[in-house]
Amino acid sequence: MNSSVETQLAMADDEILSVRDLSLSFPGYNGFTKVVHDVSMTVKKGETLAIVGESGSGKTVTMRRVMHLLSRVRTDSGQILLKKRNKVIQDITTLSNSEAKKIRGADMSMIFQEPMTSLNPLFTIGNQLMEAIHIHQKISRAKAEKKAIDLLNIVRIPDAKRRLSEYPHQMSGGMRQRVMTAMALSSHPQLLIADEPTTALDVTIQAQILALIRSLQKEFSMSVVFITHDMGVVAELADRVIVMYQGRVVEHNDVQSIFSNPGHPYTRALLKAVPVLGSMTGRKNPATLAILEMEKELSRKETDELPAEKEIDTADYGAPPLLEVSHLTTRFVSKKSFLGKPTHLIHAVEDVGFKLFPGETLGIVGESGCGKSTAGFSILKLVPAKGEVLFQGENVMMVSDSKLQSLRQDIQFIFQDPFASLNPRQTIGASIAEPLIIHAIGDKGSREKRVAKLLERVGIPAAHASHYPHEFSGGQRQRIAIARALATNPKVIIADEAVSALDVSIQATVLNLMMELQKELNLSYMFISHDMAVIERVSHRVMVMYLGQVVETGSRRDIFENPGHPYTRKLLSAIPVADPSKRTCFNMLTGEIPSPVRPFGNPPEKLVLKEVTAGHFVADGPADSQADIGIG
Amino acid sequence: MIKYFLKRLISILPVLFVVSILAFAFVHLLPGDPARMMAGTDADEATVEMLRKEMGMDRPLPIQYLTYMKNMATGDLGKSLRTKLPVYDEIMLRYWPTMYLAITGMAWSVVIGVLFGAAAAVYNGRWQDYTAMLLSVSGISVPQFWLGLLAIQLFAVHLGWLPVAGYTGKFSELILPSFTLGATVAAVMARFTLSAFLEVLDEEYISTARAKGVAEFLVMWKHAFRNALIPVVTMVGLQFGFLLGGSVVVETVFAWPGIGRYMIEAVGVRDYPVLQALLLLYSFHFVFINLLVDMVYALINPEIRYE
Amino acid sequence: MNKKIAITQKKTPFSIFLHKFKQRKTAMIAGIFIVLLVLIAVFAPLVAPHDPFKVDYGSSMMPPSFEHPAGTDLYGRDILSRIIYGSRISLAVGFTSVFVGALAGVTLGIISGFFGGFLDGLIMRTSDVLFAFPGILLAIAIVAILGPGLVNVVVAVSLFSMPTFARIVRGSTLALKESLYVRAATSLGASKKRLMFVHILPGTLSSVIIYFTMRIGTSIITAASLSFLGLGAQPPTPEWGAMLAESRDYIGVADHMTIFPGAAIFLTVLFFNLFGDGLRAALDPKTK
Amino acid sequence: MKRVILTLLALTLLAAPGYAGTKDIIYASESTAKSLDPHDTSDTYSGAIERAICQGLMGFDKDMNIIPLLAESYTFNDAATEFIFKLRQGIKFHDGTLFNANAVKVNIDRMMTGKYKRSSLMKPVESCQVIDDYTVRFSLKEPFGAFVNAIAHPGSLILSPKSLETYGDEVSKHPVGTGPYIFDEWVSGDHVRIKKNPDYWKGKVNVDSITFRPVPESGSRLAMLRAGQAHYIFPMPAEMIKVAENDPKLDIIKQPSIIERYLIMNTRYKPFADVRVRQAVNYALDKDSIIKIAWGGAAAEADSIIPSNLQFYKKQAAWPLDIEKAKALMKEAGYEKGFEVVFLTPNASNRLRATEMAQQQLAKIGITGKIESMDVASFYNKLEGQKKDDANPIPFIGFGGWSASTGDADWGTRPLISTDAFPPAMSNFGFFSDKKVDDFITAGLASASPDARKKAYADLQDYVWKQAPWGYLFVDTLMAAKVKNLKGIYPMPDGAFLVEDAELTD
Repeated sequence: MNSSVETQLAMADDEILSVRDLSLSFPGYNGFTKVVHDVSMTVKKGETLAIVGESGSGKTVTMRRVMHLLSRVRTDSGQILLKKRNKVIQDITTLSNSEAKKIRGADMSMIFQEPMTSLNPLFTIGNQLMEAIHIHQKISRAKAEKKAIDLLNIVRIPDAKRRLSEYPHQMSGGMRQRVMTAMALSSHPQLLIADEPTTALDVTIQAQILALIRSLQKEFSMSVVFITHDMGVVAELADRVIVMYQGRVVEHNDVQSIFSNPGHPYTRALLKAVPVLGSMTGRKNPATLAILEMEKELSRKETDELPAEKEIDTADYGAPPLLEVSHLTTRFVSKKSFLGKPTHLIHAVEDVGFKLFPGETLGIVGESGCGKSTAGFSILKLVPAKGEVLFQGENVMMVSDSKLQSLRQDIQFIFQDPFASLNPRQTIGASIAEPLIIHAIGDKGSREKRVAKLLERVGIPAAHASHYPHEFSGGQRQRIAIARALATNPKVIIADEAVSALDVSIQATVLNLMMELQKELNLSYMFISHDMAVIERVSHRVMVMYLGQVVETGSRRDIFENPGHPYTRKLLSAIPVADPSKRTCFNMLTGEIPSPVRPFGNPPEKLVLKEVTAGHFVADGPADSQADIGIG
Repeated sequence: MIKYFLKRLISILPVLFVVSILAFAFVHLLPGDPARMMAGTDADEATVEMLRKEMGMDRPLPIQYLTYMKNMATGDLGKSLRTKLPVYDEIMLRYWPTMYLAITGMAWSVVIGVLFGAAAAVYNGRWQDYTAMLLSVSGISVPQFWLGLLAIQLFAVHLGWLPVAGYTGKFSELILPSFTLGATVAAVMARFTLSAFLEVLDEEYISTARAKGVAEFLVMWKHAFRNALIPVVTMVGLQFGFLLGGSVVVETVFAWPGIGRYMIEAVGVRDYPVLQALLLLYSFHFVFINLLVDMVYALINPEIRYE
Repeated sequence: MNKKIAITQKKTPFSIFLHKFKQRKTAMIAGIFIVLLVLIAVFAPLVAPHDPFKVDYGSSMMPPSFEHPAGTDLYGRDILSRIIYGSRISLAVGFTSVFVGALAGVTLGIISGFFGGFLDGLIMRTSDVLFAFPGILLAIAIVAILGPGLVNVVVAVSLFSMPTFARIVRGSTLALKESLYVRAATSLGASKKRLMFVHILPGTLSSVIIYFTMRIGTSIITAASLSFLGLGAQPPTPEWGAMLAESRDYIGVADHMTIFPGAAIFLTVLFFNLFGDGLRAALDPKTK
Repeated sequence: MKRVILTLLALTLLAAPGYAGTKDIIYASESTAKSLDPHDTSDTYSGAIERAICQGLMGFDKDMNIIPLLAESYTFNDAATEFIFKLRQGIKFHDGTLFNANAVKVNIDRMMTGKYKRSSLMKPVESCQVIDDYTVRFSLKEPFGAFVNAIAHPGSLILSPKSLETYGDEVSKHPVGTGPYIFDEWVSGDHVRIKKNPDYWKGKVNVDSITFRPVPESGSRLAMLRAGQAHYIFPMPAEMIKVAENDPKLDIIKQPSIIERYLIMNTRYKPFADVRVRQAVNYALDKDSIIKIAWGGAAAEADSIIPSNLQFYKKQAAWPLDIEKAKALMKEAGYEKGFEVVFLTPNASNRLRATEMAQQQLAKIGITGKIESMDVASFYNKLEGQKKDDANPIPFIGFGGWSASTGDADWGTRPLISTDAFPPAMSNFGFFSDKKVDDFITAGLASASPDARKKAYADLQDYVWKQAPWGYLFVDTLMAAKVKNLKGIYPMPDGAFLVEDAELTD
């Protein structure tokens, strides 16, 4: 950099970071592809700036560039100015790697999304913390250790001294994220960049981490840049918001204005697409979301009307249940003794029973390890299970293999990860035709026609049948998966976290598609999700699971408007609300999610469900009483 | 942890059992009558028959196997048909030269391989990467006997720096053959290290370390290298077997008084007890070294250590 | 970036592979060399300047000349022509033995990984046993039993290629068995056969192909080593290893007899390895 | 001055570690010592080392002439059934035991148990009797004119009776004899070292020790000699003779041997039963080229069924290379179109080369076929495994070689072409059977009188040469190489060597 640029290094007094017209390119197939276009933003002292956008919007890339953590990226233009603690203004784009390392950790710190992989598995927590301390502070070992303990106390890790000698794999995800935070705080940085630090965590743990960051920011008067795709988190934390879309900043405003008066169509679409907890209060049936697809929204005129919400009133409680599950139990061997005898079992599903009526959506909700997905798999014997599953009066658990195969025509799955649930080596046409081939339905010609029809129905041009999954976006793939699930005209669809991996705007359109299809084809859904807001939006009835057991079940209104079990209440209170005027106090939430692994021959205490009102069952006793018997 | 070791130890027993049967079967499938070999070409049929009886070779094979295993348990591997000396003594004479060769070869390959692989990873995409990888691919591609012959011509005959062949206990004699032996494995190690290293460099904890402000040198050698080494350790065990096998060729080229050459000789004269013992020795080594490696692996990997 | 924009150009997995592969220059060169080598092998009678079996004691061990670019061997045969004809053998031995080994290994590996349990234990312990005998020893033992000759070399080399293939395929089968798309196919009611052959097998093939290519190189070297130890191809077969073994007595007297066949082995194996490296990079979804 | 000498000394030590200062010779050879028990040794190399440690009643000089060693003289009866040896007096074994008639008897009795590889040498012996302390008598079961050769054979060396008592069969690791060198060390699979016998009965031994080191790879062997890590190598790889010739530090030693090389034709295979086909083979073989190319020139064309160094050898007219005549003979025998055979050979490189050349040459008269090379054990196993009355005899041409280690015409013919020698008894692998030949062989042994024997073998050689049981090839010329300042190590015609007179000049 020449000196003429040096002279322009000026920043407002209250700014500590200023990104100016930053453009970045990544090397790709055909030379470099621009991924960040003329991005500008500032971070002021002591404020929380949220950067929102969906995957690929350039939010992470920009902040990693700020941290000087990208090796292959090319900086096409722009400046990244940082006001260091000694008030010297530094342009980070001109720094070499070794110069950058002096700034990292000291002036800026970063925490990452994946708590499971962001700590080095070979070194103890203490070692890694003390390394961070020693880099920037020349103090004795004993002092550093003391400081490390202090830091662990600050991030509220109990029994801090003992934890120092533990390895990352001995800790839960939430604990690791606390350790990461402690590490980032070790040298009291002015700026903490948090890159989706809670996305991989369960809601109750997310709430704890959000609360922690909120309080630490006050305590240390740091500036925080919070990267997220979750409007709820934005509303809970941010002072100001930057919305990024396709590598560009499309909107920049304070948090109140963003929510009350979104300026850019993308922001508007984003806000509409988010299912907001409580928005269904007082309504009997689920309904579609009033949104347009993103592209349409971007070109929508202010005067155009929004599509109306469609009510899904298909549930028929007069008919006999399609699916009747009782005493469903699934246990896996977790550890074996020396001689191969199991010593520890994972009690994934314990004595679960429920009914599914024609045209109904049963929402199953709970945190990781609660057994909601396993329950879904167990119904079709995709995992070994015991109990009784009556499908139209026939016990799935007892039927022959060939009968089971044909039953699978009537019960279909949609999985969480649309990137993994389609065979990457088959064209999507072949994937959709697969159930038809398996069950020998029709001939080649009729199958092709059916595939075309299904594709059109889920909104993908039939001509794309010969393309491969990698050529589609996540949302498109989930539509393809839905098309496949519909191929055999099933009666029940088990949707296992079907929209969790999708960006919010896409998630909304897929949800709408599913609900519309339910209405059209009179489908029954078992809708498995960890997201209370989504469950509220789509379900007729809801079942809450905790450590393999049902703690509460009832109509959607029972669960959301009158939660009976403390765990249900805890879940509801942990959800960030996408409304900055209603910030939640998360501090009531403590504790870890216990593990469903138990010593052999020591099954968990059976919860007894009591009917409090008609159809609303609540388990006796607080679920948390079990926390202390979980074995980690 | 101890349970883990015990478990591994027990899991190799069936392998050893099958290996011993296979070794026994192999040897007895070889064409050529050991009794005749022992008696000499001009002995008459009666002598041969007598010898056959004396060696217990007239009995059914399963009985011979059981007898053999029983004797082996007491440390008796039988007597060489050729020298009539205990096979155990004969093998011990040649055992250490081969082990020196294999261990030194391993040392070469670990040092060269890991350094090259790490360098290629650190300088990923630059000329250092390409040079290191081209060299290591060459290492895999060159036949050992050719490399050995060329190395002798260059270093021993033309330059006269190192001894040509043979082993009398001097370290200088170990250099050429062990290098020849280790070259292929070095190449394998280099590639393996490279991919392990690159994989580690993609991990989030590397970003974490950088974000903390750890110097690049330490990021590479403390955080990345040690993690990359974990899978490389398992490679050492697998490759050790290859080294032992490769010693057959290298020992022939370098007139090395080891068990590889002994093996070829024993095949040549159908020295059953020796062959059998050698096959067992080779395979037992392989199995035990892999067991050892597993244990080292468990020791350096806290996820297993703290099970 | 997500590709949300309508697809204009169709990209099959193969076209992506080709694109990535073309970016590796060394692999491209290696690929061209291998194609060339295969052509040379196929059209050996047209390419070879002389009859590889024609002896002329009068011109024994002539150094390279215009007439004989790689010189002549002991019996006055043209070494270049022998190397050209030898490419047929080395390629055939390398390819066949690896192919047989791969076929058996892939079958066993997929059975082992898919069904698990006792069968898995049996197959994996057997492959442990095969692993436990160093390859060349196994080959020596087998050739000693069956007698020398190319066919038996192929048998021996196949046998010890097999366990590695079995392991590789078992590993990816285990991973794929747990993959969501296989689970999805199961939930659709796909039979075991269909799961194994339509969904799992193609998924294992990329690692099989990579190892296959590299293994060809190893097999060529092993076959040559066996010839070197006198257990391989029989004269007058122009196998490269046998040519080398034959020439080693003349190092310092007629170096060209060692250098040319040695270089032929080295280059062929080198290019197979470089090609394999390229394949690895191109088939690895992580590389761009 | 003293300092300079010391420095020089040190430098020499550094330059040539191991043998400067003391006179220690390193003998690098192709083979490995297999046993040091002479009675149980079948290979020439081990036998030669044994001859440096132990001696027999009779022995050979460097030209394979029989000379008395531990015996002063011997007498025999006309029927060749009784041999009396007069022993030399005052000789002691290395362990101090006195050499006498009893020692001889102990050794001969041990051989006669039939348990040892060389027991066959004493097969004709009925008994061995001690007449007095220095006289022993051998009574034979039947006439055996070549018995003295058997006594001179390295298989009949005399070991110290005390060592036999102490070590039993483990004597193979502790040979104790009367020779010029004392056994020092044997690292099995590696080297054997023998050291000077200070009390040798013949007089002074000139070197301190000799180490026999196996170096199987011939290129490495020559390289060791050139690099100063060996003093003597055997065999000198004939292929590299130019390299050695150009090295001023080296001498090359050539020595005609008693090793005859030939192609065995299986006469039980129909075409080879016809003498004309066998003759055609002999006309078609280009012996000159084979010697030059396959054997590196280290051989002389065969000119009788036995090598010229054997007793009672009679020179024959060589078979000229004459393809036309060979073709004519094939036509005459009804094989104008030729036939197929298998070429069997051990996989040693020179044998393989010779076989390959034979294959090339015989193809010209229509005898074609594949080569099957195998390790020596398999090769002999295959040949010995043949049965006399096989319905489908193997149609083979095998590369044969024979070293008549007794130095006698009998051992050069009887085990190879007599009817009694069909495998597995002995080595007539081609099942050649001819009444006349058998008669001549019997006549050769019927008397111990040299004249009678000479006549019988002359007739045999004249007759069998034309019968062509083999494709006659050549007699090896042994080649060794040594450093110039080494003297007194002689290669012997049977591939063994004498090291008694070894001397290292400065």
